[in-house]
Amino acid sequence: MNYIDLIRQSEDLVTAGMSACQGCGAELCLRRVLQVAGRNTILSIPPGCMAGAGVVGWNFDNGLKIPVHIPLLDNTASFLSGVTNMYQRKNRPDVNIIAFAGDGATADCGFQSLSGAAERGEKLLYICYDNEGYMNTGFQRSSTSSKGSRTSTTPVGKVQDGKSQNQKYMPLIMAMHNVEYVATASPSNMKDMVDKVTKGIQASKKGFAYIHIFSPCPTGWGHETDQTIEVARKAVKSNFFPLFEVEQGKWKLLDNKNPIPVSDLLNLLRKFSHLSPDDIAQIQELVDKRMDLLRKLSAA
Amino acid sequence: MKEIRFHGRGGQGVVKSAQILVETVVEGGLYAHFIPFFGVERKGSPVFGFLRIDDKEIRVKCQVYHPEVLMVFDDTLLNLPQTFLGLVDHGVVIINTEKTVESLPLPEKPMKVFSINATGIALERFKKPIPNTAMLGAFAKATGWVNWQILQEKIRLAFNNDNALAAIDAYENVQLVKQEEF
Amino acid sequence: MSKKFITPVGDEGIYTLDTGSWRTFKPVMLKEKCTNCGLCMIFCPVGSITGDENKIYEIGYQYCKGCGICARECPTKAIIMVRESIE
Amino acid sequence: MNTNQNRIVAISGNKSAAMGAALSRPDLIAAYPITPQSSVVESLAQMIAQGDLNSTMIQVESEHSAMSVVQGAAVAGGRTFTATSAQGLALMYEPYFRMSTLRLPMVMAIATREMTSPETVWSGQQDAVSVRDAGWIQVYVENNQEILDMIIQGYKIAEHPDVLLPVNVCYDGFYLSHLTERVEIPHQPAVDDFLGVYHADHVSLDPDTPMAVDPLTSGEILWRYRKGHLDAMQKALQVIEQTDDAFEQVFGRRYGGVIDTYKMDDADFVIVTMGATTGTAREAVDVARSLGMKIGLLKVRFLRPFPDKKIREILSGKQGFVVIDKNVCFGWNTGVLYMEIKAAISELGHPISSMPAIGGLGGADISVDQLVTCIQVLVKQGSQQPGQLDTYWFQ
Repeated sequence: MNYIDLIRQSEDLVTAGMSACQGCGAELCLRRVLQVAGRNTILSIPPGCMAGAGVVGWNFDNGLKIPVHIPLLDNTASFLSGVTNMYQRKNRPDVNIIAFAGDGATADCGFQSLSGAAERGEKLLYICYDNEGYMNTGFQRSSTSSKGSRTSTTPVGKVQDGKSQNQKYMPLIMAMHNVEYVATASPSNMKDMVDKVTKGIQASKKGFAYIHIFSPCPTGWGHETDQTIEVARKAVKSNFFPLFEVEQGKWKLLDNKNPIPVSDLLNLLRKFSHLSPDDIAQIQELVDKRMDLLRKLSAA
Repeated sequence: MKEIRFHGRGGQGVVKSAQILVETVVEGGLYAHFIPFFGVERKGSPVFGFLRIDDKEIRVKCQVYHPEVLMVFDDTLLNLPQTFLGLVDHGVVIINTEKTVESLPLPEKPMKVFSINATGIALERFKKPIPNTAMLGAFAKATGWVNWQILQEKIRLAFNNDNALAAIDAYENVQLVKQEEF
Repeated sequence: MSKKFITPVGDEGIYTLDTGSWRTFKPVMLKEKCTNCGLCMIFCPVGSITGDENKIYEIGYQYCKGCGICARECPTKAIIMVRESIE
Repeated sequence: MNTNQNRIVAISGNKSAAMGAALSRPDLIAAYPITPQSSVVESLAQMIAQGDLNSTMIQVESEHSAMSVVQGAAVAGGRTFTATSAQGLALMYEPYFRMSTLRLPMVMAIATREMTSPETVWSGQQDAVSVRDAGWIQVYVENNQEILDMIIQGYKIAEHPDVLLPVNVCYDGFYLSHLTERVEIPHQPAVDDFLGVYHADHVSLDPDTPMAVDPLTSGEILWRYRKGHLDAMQKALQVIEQTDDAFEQVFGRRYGGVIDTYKMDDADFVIVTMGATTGTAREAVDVARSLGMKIGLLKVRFLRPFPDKKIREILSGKQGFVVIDKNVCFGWNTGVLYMEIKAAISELGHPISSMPAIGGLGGADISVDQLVTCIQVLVKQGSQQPGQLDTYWFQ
């Protein structure tokens, strides 16, 4: 089915009114992911923007129309390991077991349990919505914050200039776990995202699946609320956020033959507004190098 | 209650052999327990442990301070100061050695010393210098405290027939080499 | 024993915020320009745009936060943002 | 019940814990190795590998994940088991606290161990007593039989509809975990009958009954959960006694419920113990009595819920008591159990002589002779002055 028809016909399983910012990339992705997954799903959403936005419920109400749990910030993958193993045991492998976690819960304190669950090949789909920082607590840096990014804990001052370290690149790390399925996705490329979530769910019936979603944050990143898709699109078109997938060891990369300069993206975002042309050139170099590596990996 | 202390080295199967003794006693309807001394066991390093045998439930959960029997898995351990510590007068010492009793560094104390070349028997029976099952045979004979038939069975179950044969060899060859002097 | 206060669970209903009151601008669909491509629905973060079985799309205002993504992403510029005013 | 089908074996405390867990037929076991617990999960892995146990075993990458995996399985309706010690328990603390506050019944064995620093791997109870306020039920046992029996009883208590709390079965690292002794293994059908099948109907993650598990809860509501948790703890005191009775009917062994006593009737003085020291102290009581001291023993079996009323009753007519703590209570210059008992007797209405005693830290041995000496000090000083005596250190 055409992806637009699929979304049009699928029930929105998220509460109609949730407390995510105007133009939130994560809210958009959560709704679309669950439309693909359907009601036969158990979701874990660790502390972060989406949990904070009320989708794990408030007092006695649910924020979703499906079962959902807020695990600890650092145990989403291991908690769901227990859930999925019980469902295999109960002979209900049809139930989709999905995590929807931010980058902090994924790449920082949740990294160990994620890596452990991936190594064990637990039958679940782990989705990271990466907004490059701890946005729910006011944009502190995370390990996926991009180099140069201004955050509340890597401020721009007289002697410091935003985040000085490179980003931890989760998708490749997860690919190196040799799991069933790894992909990156962007809300700007919605057909691609719908396809990948579909594949990820299928893969989670056989083993561990991981999808890393680029999730623009107008509040933290400093762009207009209506620019969310544009920011995501420019991230893809500049190779700042390359789209690829690894399906049972088979690599597939969306290669932009004529990428736009990364400055086209950075200029949209206040978190990069302090960068000098030299800084931007450095980021361009990082982006080009990573793309080269991905090309080599997917050429093999 | 009978209290026995084991002295050996990591890799000699001290703990395993003591557990076999406990199994043997328990199967015979009596009570026994073994607490290994909790060091960091490394092959070759000295290890020891505490065995108790009784005809009623053993309540204490602490080390043995006044052993009636010492199981010495290696005559090089005789030089260690802790080996004879607290041994009761007229206690029994069972030593794995190929030396004569005169050449062993024994303290001046009234005791019964049994000698067995357990390592030699092990090498002969199963080509490994692990004296533990032969030491069990020597213990059975020297003390008479365990059911010899059950013990052989337990050794066979835990290891194999060669180990049981090693125990039998030791049972038949253990020598009382020194008794009740001083 | 009452099960109410054992494990905290939410099973009495769906928690819903009045996010419609967040808007300062609201999207208005100019149906004469609309090609019913559905992209506005695809990109709407709050699920306020729905399409019927005839693939006709419509904006609902009850929960629309007024982010403006639909207006910006509409390929035919068929959605405009207009200032909310007190009725 | 055909008790002839029970088996008598000689096994270690860890093996006993594994057997107790296996007999309770958990759906899922998750664990991570740590001294002195490791052989518990090795034994269970062996049973599963041999096809003797039909449980799902998850070999996790940390204790934090071990507790998280069993938490997930418990929310999905499973009966679960894990085991740990010391630093593993400390690493587990975050999901550990959550297990009890989500009211998820399970049993976790703790082979108790001293906490670092100084770096150590040996026995002590500092690890388990440090988490006494994390909402779990905690039982401390005396021998390998009690380990096995209390794991089975633990599930019965944990899953009781009035309780719904996780249970720690705490046994002294090395002194029990590595002790080999006689244990009677109950017949599986008898255990199956005793435990029944666990159905979680207060919480579940299931698409058939969608609910949010742990939604945001504000302060004006949250206190009700805490109050319910405290109430469940108090109800557990009763359930523990009932379970001990029911266990005796089927298996012929009883432990006295929340506490046990020895030679207490005519005693003027009392030695209070928790865990494996109890057995050694029973011997010491016999020795001290042969020396003319009228001493009895109080074994505290449950630290949580704390059996304050029973303890108060036992101690009310006595002249004095000593509490043997294999742990310390920082800030009080005593051990933890001493402080708990002191709080329990605060309503006695008359002064009573009491002596905190600390020993067995980092695996240090506590012998019969040492305990007799300690009792002698209690009797001498306690006869002279009421109130709290100086802390006695086993050296």
